[in-house]
Amino acid sequence: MIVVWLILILMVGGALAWVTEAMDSRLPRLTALIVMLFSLIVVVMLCMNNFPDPLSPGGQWLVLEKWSWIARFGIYLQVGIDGLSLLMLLLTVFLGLMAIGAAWHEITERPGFFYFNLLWTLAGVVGVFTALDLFLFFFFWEVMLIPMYLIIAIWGHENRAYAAMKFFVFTQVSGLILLLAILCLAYFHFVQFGRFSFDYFELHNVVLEGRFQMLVMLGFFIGFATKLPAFPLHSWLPDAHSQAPTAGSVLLAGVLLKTGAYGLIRFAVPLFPEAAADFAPVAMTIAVIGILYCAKLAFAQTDIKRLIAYTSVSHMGFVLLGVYAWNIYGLQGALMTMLAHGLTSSALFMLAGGLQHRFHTRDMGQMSGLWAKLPKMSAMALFFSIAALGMPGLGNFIGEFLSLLGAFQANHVAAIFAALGLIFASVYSLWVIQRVFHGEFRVPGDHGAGHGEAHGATAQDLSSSEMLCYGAMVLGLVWMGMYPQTFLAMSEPTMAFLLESLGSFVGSVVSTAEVLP
Amino acid sequence: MPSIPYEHGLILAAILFVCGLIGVLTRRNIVFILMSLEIMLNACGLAFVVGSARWGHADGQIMFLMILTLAAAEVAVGLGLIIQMYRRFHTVDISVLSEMKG
Amino acid sequence: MTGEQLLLILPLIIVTATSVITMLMVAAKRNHAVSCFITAVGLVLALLSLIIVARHAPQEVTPLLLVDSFNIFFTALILLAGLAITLFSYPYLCNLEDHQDEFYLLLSIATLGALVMVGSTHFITAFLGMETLSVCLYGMVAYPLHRQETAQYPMEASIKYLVLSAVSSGFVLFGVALLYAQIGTLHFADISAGITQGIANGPGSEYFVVASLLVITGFAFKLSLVPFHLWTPDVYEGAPLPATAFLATVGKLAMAALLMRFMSVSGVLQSDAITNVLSIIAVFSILGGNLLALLQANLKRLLSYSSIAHMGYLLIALLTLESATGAASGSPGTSLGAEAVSFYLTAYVVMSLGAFGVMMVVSDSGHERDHIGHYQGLFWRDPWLALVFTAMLLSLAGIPLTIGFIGKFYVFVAGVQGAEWGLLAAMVIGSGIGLFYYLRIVYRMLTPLDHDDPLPVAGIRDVIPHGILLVLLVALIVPGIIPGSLMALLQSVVQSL
Amino acid sequence: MLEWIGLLPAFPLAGFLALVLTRGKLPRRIAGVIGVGSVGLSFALAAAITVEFLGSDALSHTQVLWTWMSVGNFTPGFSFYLDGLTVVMLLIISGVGFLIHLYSTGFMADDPGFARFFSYMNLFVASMLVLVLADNLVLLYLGWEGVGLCSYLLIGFWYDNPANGYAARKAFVVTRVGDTSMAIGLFLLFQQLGTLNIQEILTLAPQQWSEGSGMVVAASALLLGGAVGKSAQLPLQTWLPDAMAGPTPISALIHAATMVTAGVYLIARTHVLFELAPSVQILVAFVGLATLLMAGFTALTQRDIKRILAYSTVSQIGYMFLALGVGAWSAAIFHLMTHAFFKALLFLAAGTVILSLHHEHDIFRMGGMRKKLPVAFWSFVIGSAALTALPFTSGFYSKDAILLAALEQPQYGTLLWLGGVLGAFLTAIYSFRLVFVAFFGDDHTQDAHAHHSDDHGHDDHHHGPVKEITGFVMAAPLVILGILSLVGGFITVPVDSVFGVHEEHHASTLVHGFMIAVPIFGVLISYLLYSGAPQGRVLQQWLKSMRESAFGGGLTRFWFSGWGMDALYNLLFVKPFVALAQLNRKDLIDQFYGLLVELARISNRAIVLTQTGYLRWYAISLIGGLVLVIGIGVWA
Repeated sequence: MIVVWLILILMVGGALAWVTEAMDSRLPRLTALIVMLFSLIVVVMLCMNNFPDPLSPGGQWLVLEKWSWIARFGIYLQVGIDGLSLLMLLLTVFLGLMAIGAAWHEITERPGFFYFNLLWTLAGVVGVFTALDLFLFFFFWEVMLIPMYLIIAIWGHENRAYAAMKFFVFTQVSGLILLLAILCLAYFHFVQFGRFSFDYFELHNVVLEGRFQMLVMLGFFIGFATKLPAFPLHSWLPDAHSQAPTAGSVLLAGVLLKTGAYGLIRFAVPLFPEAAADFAPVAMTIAVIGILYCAKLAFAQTDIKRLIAYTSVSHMGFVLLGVYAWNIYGLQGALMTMLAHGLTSSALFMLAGGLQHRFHTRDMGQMSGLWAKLPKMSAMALFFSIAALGMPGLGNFIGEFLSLLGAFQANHVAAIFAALGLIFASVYSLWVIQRVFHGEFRVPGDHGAGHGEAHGATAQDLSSSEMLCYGAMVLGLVWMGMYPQTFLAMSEPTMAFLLESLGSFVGSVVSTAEVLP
Repeated sequence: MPSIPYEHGLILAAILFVCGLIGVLTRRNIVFILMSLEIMLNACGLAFVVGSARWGHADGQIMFLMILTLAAAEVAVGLGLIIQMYRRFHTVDISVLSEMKG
Repeated sequence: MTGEQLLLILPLIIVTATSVITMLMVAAKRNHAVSCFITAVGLVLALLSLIIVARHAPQEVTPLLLVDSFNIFFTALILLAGLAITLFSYPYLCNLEDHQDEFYLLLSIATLGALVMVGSTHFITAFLGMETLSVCLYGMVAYPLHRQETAQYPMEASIKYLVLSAVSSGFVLFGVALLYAQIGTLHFADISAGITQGIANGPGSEYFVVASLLVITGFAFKLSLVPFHLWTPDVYEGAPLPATAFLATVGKLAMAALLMRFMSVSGVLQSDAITNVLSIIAVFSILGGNLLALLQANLKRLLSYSSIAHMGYLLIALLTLESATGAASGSPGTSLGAEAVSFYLTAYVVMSLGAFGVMMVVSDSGHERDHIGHYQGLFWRDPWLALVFTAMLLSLAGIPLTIGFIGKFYVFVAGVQGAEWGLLAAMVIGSGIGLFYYLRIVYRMLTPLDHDDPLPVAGIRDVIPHGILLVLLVALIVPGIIPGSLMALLQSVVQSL
Repeated sequence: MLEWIGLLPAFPLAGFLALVLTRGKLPRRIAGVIGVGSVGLSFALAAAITVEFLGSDALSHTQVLWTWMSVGNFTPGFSFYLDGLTVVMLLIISGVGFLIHLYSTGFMADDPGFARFFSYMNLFVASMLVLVLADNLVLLYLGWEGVGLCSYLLIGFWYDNPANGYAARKAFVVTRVGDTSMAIGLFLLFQQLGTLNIQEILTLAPQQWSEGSGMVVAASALLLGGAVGKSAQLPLQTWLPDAMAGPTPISALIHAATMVTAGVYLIARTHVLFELAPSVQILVAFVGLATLLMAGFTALTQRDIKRILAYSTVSQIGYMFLALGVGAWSAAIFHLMTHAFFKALLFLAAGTVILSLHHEHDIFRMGGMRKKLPVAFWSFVIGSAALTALPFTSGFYSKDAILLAALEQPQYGTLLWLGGVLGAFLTAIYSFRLVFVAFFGDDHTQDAHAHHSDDHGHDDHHHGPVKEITGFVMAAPLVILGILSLVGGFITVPVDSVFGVHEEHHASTLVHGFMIAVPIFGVLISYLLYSGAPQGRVLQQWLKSMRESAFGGGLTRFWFSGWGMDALYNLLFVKPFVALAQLNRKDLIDQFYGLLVELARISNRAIVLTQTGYLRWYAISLIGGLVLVIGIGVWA
């Protein structure tokens, strides 16, 4: 029942936030905050009593409930939480709080409706991470879409209509392809077992022959790769990010991208073992192209949010690489990259939002040398850019290292080229620091190159609430970097189940057992 | 008298039907369009009568009666509209009726 | 016609009675409210009578009419739609100086025609119902509006509709005549034996294919499928809103029900030629309908184009009927096609009624608000109406939480079962394009309006239209979330096919 | 005491956190105390640990702090490993580090970013200690990247001048190239051996691979790539000279004593791999040789005092690589230690000179400073002596050991030895060139103010008489380092237990004599050329004519620009990448989707044309549609 309670809390909270707007314009964000804190406590409690000791991973399924929904098609309200989805829930709830923190000062007109959309998106995402019935999964997959569209369309920046529309159409069309693939699977279950079923476990034993299995798997892959976003389907992300309000970007980058990766790990590969095996080299090539191509693009951008968006695509390339390496290292690497990238990209977007809030522009060309006037913000920007380029001791490194390690076992060439991505990552991350925070102090609006006091004086450094958010994220990243075992232990049983359910078929994995004497 | 093979009847009906169609297409005057519509419906009636003659039941003829009543109803409403059109546009040319497009 | 058979056609009798009483009342003393009230009461009584009819259920009333669960369900749907439109049109016609009562007269007779069509298993009743509905629609479409610049629109639309509809009736009649000449019967069930035998044996089959195509073309015209769709936007735009709503919902619903019965009973789908033709028509309808609507600013024309696309989706489900009757009936897989069609039809009626309902509430006969600009900033001017309109549009686009999504899901399942990959691909592309213009309207409603454009006072305060909108919204959301019960109902409805 | 190893990096880390969290609000004195104190504490602890470790006959000691990751059989732990080699490195890092921290309290006294400077320095020492103490390659990689980060932060410390920022970024990216190759090496090792624990690798490698097998060559080559990146050897050496943009103490600490030697430490630590791949080992030797010669020649033509020392560092590390290449592991470490002493000394002395002469870097604008800057002068003399390996200085013993070992190398012994001696000769010339030009001859400080001080803003141009700025905190480290440079030769590096072989070199007295004579001869040449002494006039004319001549001028410019490597890389990598990036600013894929939308819009406009509004056209479409349908039905 915990899942239902969590989703209900969020939805009711959202409605409450919308209603309380009439009373007082500051109430909605308070209700949203309380709701999020409460759900954070719920999820943390769930973590505590299920994973007391990080070194001894427990059984796989913590929560598994099933209620009948549409008997005609054998669709059930089947929800379940295991290590992987619990981690994703933790990330979702944590970033929900960060999003509220980011929107604290920024959203002023119609806050009630904003927090309504925010909380409903989160409810949709919680549903996605816990649904085990493919129809229910698709249901939540679409539900989290509409509020996100509204957030971008109403509170976005100058070119929001185009960005919101592009985001919606991309995800919706790929969603339809995903629906088609799900239906094929369900129908073949009917053909082979006499009744429709969308149950995740039952669909495991549907047997599709060669070419058709590849097609259905491709349907799944396209659906999730658009959301990931993988290389050819990524062009909606930069627009959506540069136009979305900060809180929207935090949600979009931190949480919505992870649903794509989660879908790949949970559905796309385990349900179609042979097709995934044949498709693995192609997927890894796509991942590598994604990493390198988007890193190159990131370097060329002047709009700060577009740059961070391209870096997100590049990082998610590592996730795709790790997933399709399909061994324990690749999967755990993909998981850690997802968690760490969630924090890093959200923080960077909050910083970019902060800059835009203060200087009303996202163009990096117009501002430089901010370290002198905004030391705290610059220090934070430095920390998170360094985390983004994969500095060991922080979360991203663990993810990238494990993914590359796993990828190397499966496909040498892809791993080597992906490793080049590390170099590009350092190039564009430090370029941002150089461009915005170093050099003489210059602020948009003042035309003289000297110390423009007009604008600069008014720009005040990070407020205490922002420092709190950033501090929490810094702690999270350091924890993930220094002691990732807490997270790895949680996802261990899930990954083990996924792996032995179809064996690590990919590539020439030298099983190290016989090497050791 | 030797019975006429029903195929000939059908062919006649078909020819009549096509004449009606061409009438609808070529005519500019709305009244003539209504007349060609009448021709088309009567052609169908003829086909039905030929059919009933061939099979020997009355269905075809009853159908023909139905068609007659229907054609009458349509023409009545059509003429009503034409009067209103004439009162407004003082012409019966259908090219006047083309405000709505795109 | 025993007493019991009379009981079976009770709804038809009641609706006829209401139209006669309305006529008498009009002759005595014109009163807009009274005629509207009588029509509404008549429709409600017809609805209630369905309960009695349901008890005697599957029984043939003369070879012309068959009263089974299929007939009862669609009769109920038509009556509900008619009732909703009647109640919507009351505030709409309030300030029309001209005679308002005739509108309700036309509406009740048109509903009668639709009921006959739904129940018919014989060409004569089918044809009779079709023509009654069409002739009444000519009247309703031509109903005079008094806005100066568009005063002649209704008349133009009606003439266009009359001429083209007459031509299509001609096609149907000629097709039926050819079939009758060859098979000798007009009864749907018997025709199937003739057609299957005729289509099967090689050389002679062209004759039957041509005849069937003639009939299907006539039906396709009424459902505004692509090659025959050109009349739809002009008639939708020209006609007053209640007439457009009636045409879009009841007109299409009755025609689709008739087509479904004809196809599933007559086995016309056996021949590949006809299924190929219908597939091509479906693909073109979906793509054509969506593309036409892409940049359309006039909401009525936009909804007409979107109805073309929706009929295309419907055709995909219709095409899977054949595979349904083929397999042994009874197992869940077989009646999927028919279920998909009836569910999609229900969803389509609810969505269209909702969308047109909102437009009717916002505008009145004097000033019709059908341009997208009128709806700018509706979210912030009247959140309730904006919410309903957005829900309807999202449902038309096929977004979850709505009946539209479940309808599209049903068509997807039917499509997958019939393995029509090309059609499903067209459907995905069509839905993709469809998102653009539905979302454009939603976005337009979100952008705040700088100058103030007050909504008409008359329509807003009336409780009834808002009540109906609430009912429609519930009918949209509830089956969207818990479609189980509706699906079970439709399963029983379709068994009798 | 051994179990407190974990505290070694903890002290500087605590120092770093203390300084960062107070965000520079601490008064200067307390910040200084924290900064220096934390390194001092870890030095004291290191000394104590060394005493206890050398006392006990244990060969090594492992201390596990916590399990870092456990994924499949990849289970690196946060655990430290202590043996002879680590002890030496510990002492160097914390010892020399402490002295440099002490010195920089004086050097950075008036700098606004005082606390920030010491926080970065403490973080650097902490990561260097982690690098050295790590028992598995992943933890080593953590330290490895940590020091790279700190070098970036410190080079770009004076951030308001974009040139410093560019130099810092260049340093980080070039070392990152090396790090990536090392990372790939790690993946290969893990895939082949199933573990990244260093000791296990050293035991498994000989069993798994035969000598010279493909895998071991690849692994060691990749590790060499990492080492070359970090220790600024060919081909990745372009970043070190530009790294002089940072404050001088960091040049001393990072770019002389500790970080640049990390590469040497890595190769020494994984020596078994290199022994298994002789071809790569020879490659190491030749990389060392080429670098030491290239750097030697370049240093000859440099004018900036810090760049001369930078190129000399590159050259001396070339010697260490040479030693590693010929298998003289302990000689390499010995030279590493002595080099740390005298190079730190030289850099700190240079710092004093720069500070006293108001950030003057060009040695030709100094001259005659031996009276005015006595401490700096004597430090430079001792340092240069040790650098050129004059007899009885520490440099003599370490470089001598390397050259002798190089001689005994079976295939290329003589070639390597000759190169090494030529290098020693060059070292002698350029190091004493610096001393003579800067401290002897007449005073050029007051020449026309064309001097370009590329240093940070506040260079106050008061031209008072030159007064040596050196308090106790700056002089003491110089004195101690001076003593160590002289006496260092007698410290024996306890690394034999680590490398298992005790190298004994004995060569003919002729060779010994020759090797002693070469540096002295070099100093003589340098004296004649650069001190302006009358005897050397013939040579000075020859040098002046050489420099004016076309070939000579071209050669000096070629050498001055670091053999054109910088320009080459710029041409090969930087320009194409920037051009490629600018070429496709608007994402190509984005345009493709834009195309689709445009296509839909055009088809909409086309189809809407069919809605002409004319009744006749509609009737034609109706009948045309019918004909089409029947056509398809009958024929298709």
